[in-house]
Amino acid sequence: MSDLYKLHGLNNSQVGRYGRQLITPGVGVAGQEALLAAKVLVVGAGGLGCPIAMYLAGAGVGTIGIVDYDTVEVGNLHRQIGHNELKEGHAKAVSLATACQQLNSSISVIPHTVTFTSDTALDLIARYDIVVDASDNVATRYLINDASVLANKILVSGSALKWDGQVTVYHYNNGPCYRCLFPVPPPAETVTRCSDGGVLGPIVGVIGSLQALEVIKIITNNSDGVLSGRLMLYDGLAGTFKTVKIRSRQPGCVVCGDNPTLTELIDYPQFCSSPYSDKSS
Amino acid sequence: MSDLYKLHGLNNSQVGRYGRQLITPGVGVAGQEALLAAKVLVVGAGGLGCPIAMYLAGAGVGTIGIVDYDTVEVGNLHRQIGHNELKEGHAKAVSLATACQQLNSSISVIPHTVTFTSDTALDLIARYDIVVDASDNVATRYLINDASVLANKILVSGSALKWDGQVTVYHYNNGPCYRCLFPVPPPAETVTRCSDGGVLGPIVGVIGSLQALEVIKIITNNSDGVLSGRLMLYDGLAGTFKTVKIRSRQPGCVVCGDNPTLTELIDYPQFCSSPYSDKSS
Amino acid sequence: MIVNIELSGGLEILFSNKKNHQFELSGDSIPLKQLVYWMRDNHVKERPELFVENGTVRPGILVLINDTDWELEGGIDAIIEDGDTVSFISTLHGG
Amino acid sequence: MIVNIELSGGLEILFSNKKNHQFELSGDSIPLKQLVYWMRDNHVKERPELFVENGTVRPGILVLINDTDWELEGGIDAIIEDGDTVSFISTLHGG
Ligand SMILES: [Zn+2]
Ligand SMILES: [Zn+2]
Repeated sequence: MSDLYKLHGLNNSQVGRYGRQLITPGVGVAGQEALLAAKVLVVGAGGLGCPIAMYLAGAGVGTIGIVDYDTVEVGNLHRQIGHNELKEGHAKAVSLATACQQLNSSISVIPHTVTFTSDTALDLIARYDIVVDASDNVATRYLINDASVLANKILVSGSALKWDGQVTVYHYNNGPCYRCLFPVPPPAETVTRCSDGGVLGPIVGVIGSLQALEVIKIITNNSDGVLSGRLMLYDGLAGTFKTVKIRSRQPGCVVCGDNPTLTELIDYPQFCSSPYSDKSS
Repeated sequence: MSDLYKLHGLNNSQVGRYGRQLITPGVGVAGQEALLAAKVLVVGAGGLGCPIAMYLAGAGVGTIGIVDYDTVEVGNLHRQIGHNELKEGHAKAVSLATACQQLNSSISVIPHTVTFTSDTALDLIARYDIVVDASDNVATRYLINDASVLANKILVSGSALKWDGQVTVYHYNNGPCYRCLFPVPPPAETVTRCSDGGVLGPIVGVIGSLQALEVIKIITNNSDGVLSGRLMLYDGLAGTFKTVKIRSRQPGCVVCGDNPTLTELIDYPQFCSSPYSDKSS
Repeated sequence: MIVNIELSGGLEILFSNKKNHQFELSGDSIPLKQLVYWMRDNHVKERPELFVENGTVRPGILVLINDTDWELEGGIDAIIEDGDTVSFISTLHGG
Repeated sequence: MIVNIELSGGLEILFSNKKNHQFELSGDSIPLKQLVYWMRDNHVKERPELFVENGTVRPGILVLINDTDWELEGGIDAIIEDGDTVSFISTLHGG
């Protein structure tokens, strides 16, 4: 096989490592080169972030940033398979970055152990091409959306609770952003956190893997099938998926519209009446 | 929270570890106790087997067997996130079992580094309640099916190739077995192996996670939503899922029918005209 | 007329914890706004403000008419006809 | 009559690498067997034995009529009508 690719920019060890992925139709050498050149920021090293970061590392995304300020607890391990008991008390961003580097030492994985807030978000996002929302609370979701739109980055969003999950891609090819769909945050008392409602490991496994695939489709330019303007809904208990058509970019959107009024980040915990955390207070 | 569960059979460390899963509706203490008592055999420690075994270990399935005779190669790591570079050349069953034990040292994980053949299958399967097909070739799929039916075990089946995946549950609640659907193996020349057609990491991530969830639903007795008599089809490139209704158990099936003629295991590589392996020869 | 209602993302808890409902209503069509009020008044046992707020479905709920975003169908002013399916999906924030 | 055809699991390669087809046929209905032969003769460019074998769809292909297993609809003797969707799904074995 190596001879076949000699004319391209991949070396033999890359051909060996990515061979089964290279030969997949729609990837090829050009797709692999694009993956190696790509920079992806994963916000959250929890249930969604673990499979996202690990599958992107395996696929050879050249630069992966992982933001999380939290530390590993045993109560995370039923769903956060990028960590383990030996990492209890360690920074999640570092623990997951280490797992990614052990899977693939030939790429660059950067842990960011800062809190992701209005003060830090834009600087972090500016260094990457694509942002993946693997966060666990409403305030961070609005922050990630606004920062991604202001920095003009594509946002791959996933969320999960109990037996259910949702996936879509925002701010891609004239598709909507999170605020186009949800201009106003939900009343704080209607938001169920994983700490209250529970969540199952395989649910975040499915949703995180789906998010990783959307990132790969975007980078390899398989744009027709990207979940932009579509929302995928998974009901794990019933064993059903549904993909529904959602609105396109809204001209009146305060952040991605024709005349945006939101031109810098705001105070998201205040806007959402809830903190940057899903912990019970 | 611990006080709430004091009357039940879970100790404090179990409540701490599984808390977020316990509180998920449909799981509860009874579901967690059932998981801890369950014995699941995962056949294959590859792309599907990695997320399956790790999510089942996280969930607290009390005894997990992992069968694989193969060793870890760097070319596996783009999709087999339970292994890593440090495990190159190690037995896959042992490598994955170690990852599972580091995630959850309180359960029992047993690597079986034997080849899974007509000689070994029944003895192995007899020790478990549920079998998960995470194999990568036709001959092994027929073998797993027949052995599961002969030993009267539920079989959770998943498969993947390129951008596509399929999931269903066989031999459950009068549902069909693999042979009810496919009495005769496909002509060998029509079978595309991952070594020829490629496969993407997130595809096996999605399918393996879906399989792990089916196992959890079966053990926790959430039987209505189990994918029995239904086949889930995933097209990752298009970003679509479809769940279709398939036939129930066929009275004329040679292995699970009313008058079975297949009452012991046969020579599956001969039956399928292809080996117990997906390697190019 | 018959209207099929789907609830997900936790909203089913407000509706006897059932995800799928089939409601029989008089007439051949009904404005969505009226259907939402009728559902709140007749089927939400507790805390109706978690479903309706300021005369429309509360923020954080995505509404679909026959699997298409209601925004493409007129929003709260859409007209629902016999056999239509209306889905109310609470957006999830966990991970 | 119009018949919608879906191909997946790799079978699309036999049909100009396209997963979705819409075929216009004369008449109001067609036996599935005749449709399968017509597809093989008119649309499979190479290696027709990978689609049809021994007078029926070859082993390893699951056939659905309007998303239901053809076994529940009469198998190869089913009658396909205007607007029906027939899916041919090659079972996958990888992992
Ligand atoms: Zn917007
Ligand atoms: Zn059978």
